[in-house]
Amino acid sequence: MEYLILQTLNGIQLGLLMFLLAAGLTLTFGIMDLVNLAHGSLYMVGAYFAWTFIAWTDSFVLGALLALPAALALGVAVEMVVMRRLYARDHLDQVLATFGLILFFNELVRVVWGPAGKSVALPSFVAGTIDIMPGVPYPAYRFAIIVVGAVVALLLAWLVTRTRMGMLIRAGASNRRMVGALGVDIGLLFTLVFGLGAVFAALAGLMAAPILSIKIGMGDDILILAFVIIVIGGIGSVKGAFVAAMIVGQIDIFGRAYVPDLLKTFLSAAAASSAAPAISQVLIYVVMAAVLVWRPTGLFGQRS
Amino acid sequence: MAEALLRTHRLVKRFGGLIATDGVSIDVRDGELHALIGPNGAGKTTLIAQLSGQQRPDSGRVEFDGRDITALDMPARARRGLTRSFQITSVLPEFTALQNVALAVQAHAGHSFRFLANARRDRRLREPAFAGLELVGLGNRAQILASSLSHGERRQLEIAMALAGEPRLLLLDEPMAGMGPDESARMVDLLRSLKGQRGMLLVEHDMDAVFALADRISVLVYGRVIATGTAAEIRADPEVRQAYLGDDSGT
Amino acid sequence: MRKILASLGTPRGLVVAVLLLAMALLPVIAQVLDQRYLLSVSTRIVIWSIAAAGLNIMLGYGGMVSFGHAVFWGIGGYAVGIFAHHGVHDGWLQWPVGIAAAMAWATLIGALSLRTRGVYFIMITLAFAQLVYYVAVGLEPYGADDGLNIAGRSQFSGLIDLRDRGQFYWLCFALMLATIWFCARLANSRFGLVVRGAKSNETRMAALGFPVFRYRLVAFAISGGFGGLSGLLLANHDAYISPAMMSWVKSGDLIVIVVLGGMGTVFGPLFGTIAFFVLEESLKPLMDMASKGTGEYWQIVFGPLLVLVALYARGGLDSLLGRGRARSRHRG
Amino acid sequence: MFARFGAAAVGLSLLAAPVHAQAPIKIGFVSTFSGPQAAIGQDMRRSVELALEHLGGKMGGKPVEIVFEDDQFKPDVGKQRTEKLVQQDRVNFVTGYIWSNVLLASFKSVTDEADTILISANAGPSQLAGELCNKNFFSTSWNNDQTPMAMGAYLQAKGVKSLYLMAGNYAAGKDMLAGVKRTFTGQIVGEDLTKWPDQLDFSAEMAKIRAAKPDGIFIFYPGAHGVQFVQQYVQSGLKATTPLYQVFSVDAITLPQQKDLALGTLGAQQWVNDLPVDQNRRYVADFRKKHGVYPSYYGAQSYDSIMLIASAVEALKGDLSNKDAVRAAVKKADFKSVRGAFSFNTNNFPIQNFYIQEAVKDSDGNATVKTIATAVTAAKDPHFAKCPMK
Repeated sequence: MEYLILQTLNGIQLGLLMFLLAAGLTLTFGIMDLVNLAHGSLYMVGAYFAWTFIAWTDSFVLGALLALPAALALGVAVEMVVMRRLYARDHLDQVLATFGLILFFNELVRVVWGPAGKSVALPSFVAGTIDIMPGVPYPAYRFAIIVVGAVVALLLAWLVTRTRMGMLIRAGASNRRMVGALGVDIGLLFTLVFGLGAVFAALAGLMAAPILSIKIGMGDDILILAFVIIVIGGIGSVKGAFVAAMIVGQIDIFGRAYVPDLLKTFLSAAAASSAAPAISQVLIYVVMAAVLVWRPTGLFGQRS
Repeated sequence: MAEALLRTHRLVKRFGGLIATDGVSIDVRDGELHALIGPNGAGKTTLIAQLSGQQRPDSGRVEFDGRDITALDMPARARRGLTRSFQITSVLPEFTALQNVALAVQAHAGHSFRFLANARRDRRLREPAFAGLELVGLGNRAQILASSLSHGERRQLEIAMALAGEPRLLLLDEPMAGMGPDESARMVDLLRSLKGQRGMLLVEHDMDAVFALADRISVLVYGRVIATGTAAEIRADPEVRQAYLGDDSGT
Repeated sequence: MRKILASLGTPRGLVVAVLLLAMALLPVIAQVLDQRYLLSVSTRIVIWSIAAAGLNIMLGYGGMVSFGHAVFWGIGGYAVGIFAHHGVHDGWLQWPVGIAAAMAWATLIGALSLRTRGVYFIMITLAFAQLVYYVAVGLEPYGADDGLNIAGRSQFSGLIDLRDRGQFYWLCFALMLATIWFCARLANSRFGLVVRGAKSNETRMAALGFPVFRYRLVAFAISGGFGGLSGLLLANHDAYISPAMMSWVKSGDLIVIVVLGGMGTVFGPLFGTIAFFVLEESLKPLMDMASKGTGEYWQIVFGPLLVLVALYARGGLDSLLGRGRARSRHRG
Repeated sequence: MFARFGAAAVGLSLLAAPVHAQAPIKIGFVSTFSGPQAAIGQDMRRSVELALEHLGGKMGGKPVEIVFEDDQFKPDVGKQRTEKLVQQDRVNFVTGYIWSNVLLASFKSVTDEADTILISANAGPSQLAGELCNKNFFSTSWNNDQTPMAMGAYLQAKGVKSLYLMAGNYAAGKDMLAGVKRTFTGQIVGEDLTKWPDQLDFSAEMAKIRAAKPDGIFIFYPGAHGVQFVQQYVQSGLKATTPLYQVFSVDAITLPQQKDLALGTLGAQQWVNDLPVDQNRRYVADFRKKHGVYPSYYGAQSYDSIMLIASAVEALKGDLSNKDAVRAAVKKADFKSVRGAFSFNTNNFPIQNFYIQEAVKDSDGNATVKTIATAVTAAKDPHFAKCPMK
């Protein structure tokens, strides 16, 4: 029972971590309809920014607060130099250009920060563990992730569905000219939204940094995962991304926690131990394929 | 005239709370030009979509040539001889006018799982395609890319594509939308010349054209057919005058 | 014949003729210059361009962005590797099975993924490729991620000796020519026109009576088949297979090549592959010449180059040789 | 078509001295110099350059030219770069190779097609120690099984009763777990092969370990994955109850990131930076002086590979025309390895000691490892009997 609760909590925590990774992408990809493979690069650079500022200020919180505006500036710059030329293009052009950006940013980071990875220490107030039940400790930092993930989810939902800006973004994505005719500077709006996406990417990067590690190409690892989550949820739906992240989080955790034992009930131990990891590795792709076969535009995507 | 070629039984289509098609039963006879009119938002395009197989009705039945085709998709209906044109011009912009029609001929000629022979030089495709272009008056524009044709020409091209499949019934969704007076006049002539050879269901806002061409007219308001009859009957129908035409718009 | 001669008058015809002639003579040239590496790289170029030509059917003609095409390399490669691992080196068996397996897998995932459009299609093809990739990573009997060394190259009843680098190159070259020829024919066949028409306007094609799904599915299978062929050649070239040959970055490379060369063009895939390899081979030394030690950062130049291609060179290299047929692209 | 451009890197001496009429000794070095694993490649290259400095830029009186090639952590790229080295640059020796899959993809181009000697400075897949062993293939590192075997033997001797095993789900990961199970005969209470190479989260496994209550955890997570694992292991609070034993997961590459979190962790290795060997003292001291950080075993093995080549070239007075003589000279291993005693087994893998090391802080507060015990002496890998070479 205690084990079950622990693994469920792990699933929630992992789901929220994945939502964090995908949050920026729901804005740029989900709403602006821009296939930005370089989202992972923004996540990586955000984490390096955080490392630099944390080392500089000697404070996790201060460093994080400085990294976010830096990421905003970077996002705005990338948007102005490259992305704004891609909105009207087809997805293939977007894939190609942003694939190029990945290569560029990976090398840039190596030039600026060197090839060795970086790590950030946890601030002391979340470094320990909290007993969720007597004798069952749980990492305090994972609770921090749960909180930040939930806050970001609420913030995004509010931003997209409740604010004028959100309305304009959604309208602008489907009909730029109409929104432009309303007297809104659509170019500026998109620049800001992309910058905001970069901020979310960097936030994910710096939140993940103490668990994962800051390294070149760290964005490539999470990129596909983030896309998978958004696609399962349905492009353009914050709710979809959230639900998808939670489902994927639980499936991933339970795949790892129970599948090996489950297999042992009808396979030999040796066969089970080699089959189990294979199954848990491909599980999320199977889920995604199944969802898309069942609903070709994702769980909450708009039907054409 | 002959038997009903196309017949619907109480078609219903809802979008959320909105009923776009509300128990529509109409029929089109072989050789007849049946016009469907109605104010904007009456559900004409939704009805065409259900007739052509682009959308499925929530309930009701579509019969073509005596058979239930409700479950068939668009390509399958097209192969049975039920072809449509689109309200918003829909041609293949990267292909020449001739290739556009040739593809339509090809669609009618059976399966296209032929991988090596050059279809562009295939006389079995080119000759009927060229004849089709001549028919709609585009004979001298055959080698022009569809994207370079004028709006009116593209609408003509659409008709040529629809005809190339030798359909038994043609669904025409506002073929004159966006046309100038000259182009419209030419289209009316074209449609008149086609009358009698096949059934046609014409959705159109241009009342001059409708009353000039239609054998029968159905009036669709809020997803319901409120009247069906000849031009004279429709003109005289008080419900139509009230609900749709108003008092001053008999034209 | 007359047509071929006439085409020599155009810039494209001339470039292609000179290029193909040079490629046909390459083993001799490499011998004379004593440059075995040139032959090795050229073999790789020829093999890759077969896969690129296959992907071009999807991408260029069909407008379907398959982001998992490297998986067919893997399937073709593993067909050779697994047979060889069990002591079966007969190419008459290995090759048809490899190609058939690639086509079968393409048909299977095509049947599922062609229900989706646009970005969903990109992602679902990627997901299926990742699936196969991870299965191969866990495939312990066949080396898992360490891959598999192939003891002997495919044998064809003694007709041709693939261990001979020159013979192997010529075989690959002949297969590449056959692939390009087939793709060129395909593009203008009834089938090809349906696939291209569906790229241009899917709804219209359906309204004309084409069951677009079936044609796309067959296009996917053909495209995958060429991927499989390329993969089994690659396995023979390297005498080694591993899951890395189907990582998503390799799928990305293939897309880059097709776009770089010119989508929907006959020789674009070949141009793209050559350009890709020349860049990879020369960017590093060129940068080192400009400023010593910068060469290892060559991707900092290569990346923005791709961005520029996407932004400003949408016709690819092929369009540098003058316009073929007019080509425009649609969003989505 | 592909003009031969200047080599990527040239021995330091060439910069100073006028170009000799003599043909230089050319060595190709394949490693990963870009992407997430470039830190390892950097460590190896620094060690190679240091070795060359220590040699005065010469071997057997001839200048030395080293061509570095980047495998990008991809087997096919590694093979292509390797082919360039032997076919275009025509190097006399090829060395480097971090990854088993890159090595397995590449070695035949060197050993068979070019009849040239390849010395692996890290990767040691079992196939190459056993059935695929080759007269032209040598290793200055180890076979995959050996390091975990040493660790297992130590834990067995120490009286550890039960272990929970974890590694990435790939060939080397499985080799490592198989290795530890060869010598550790206590209870294995759990075993997880996790998604490779992009497992992000270990929380499910941490919960499983907590439920299984083992005496210790044995892991194999090289590079960034080691950083990731150790961070999550410490955060989960398991460090207080369950000690961590590792191979290749806490080292000079990862310690600058793991820092205090890894302190006290035990691992096995055939070389440690504090081994009391003259050659080693010089290597480590000069490396630290030059770069300010400790070298890793990747670097030490690379340093050894250059020294091994130098010893053979010296013995032959720079005349490499007789390949049999070159092989024989290399096989003698007549050089001073930084790990002390070193000789080649019949399969050309080293016979060497393995040590137990602990992660500690040095006097300046830098995290490093120090030797605490010798696990096995003069160890041979378990595959050499399968090698046809006798």
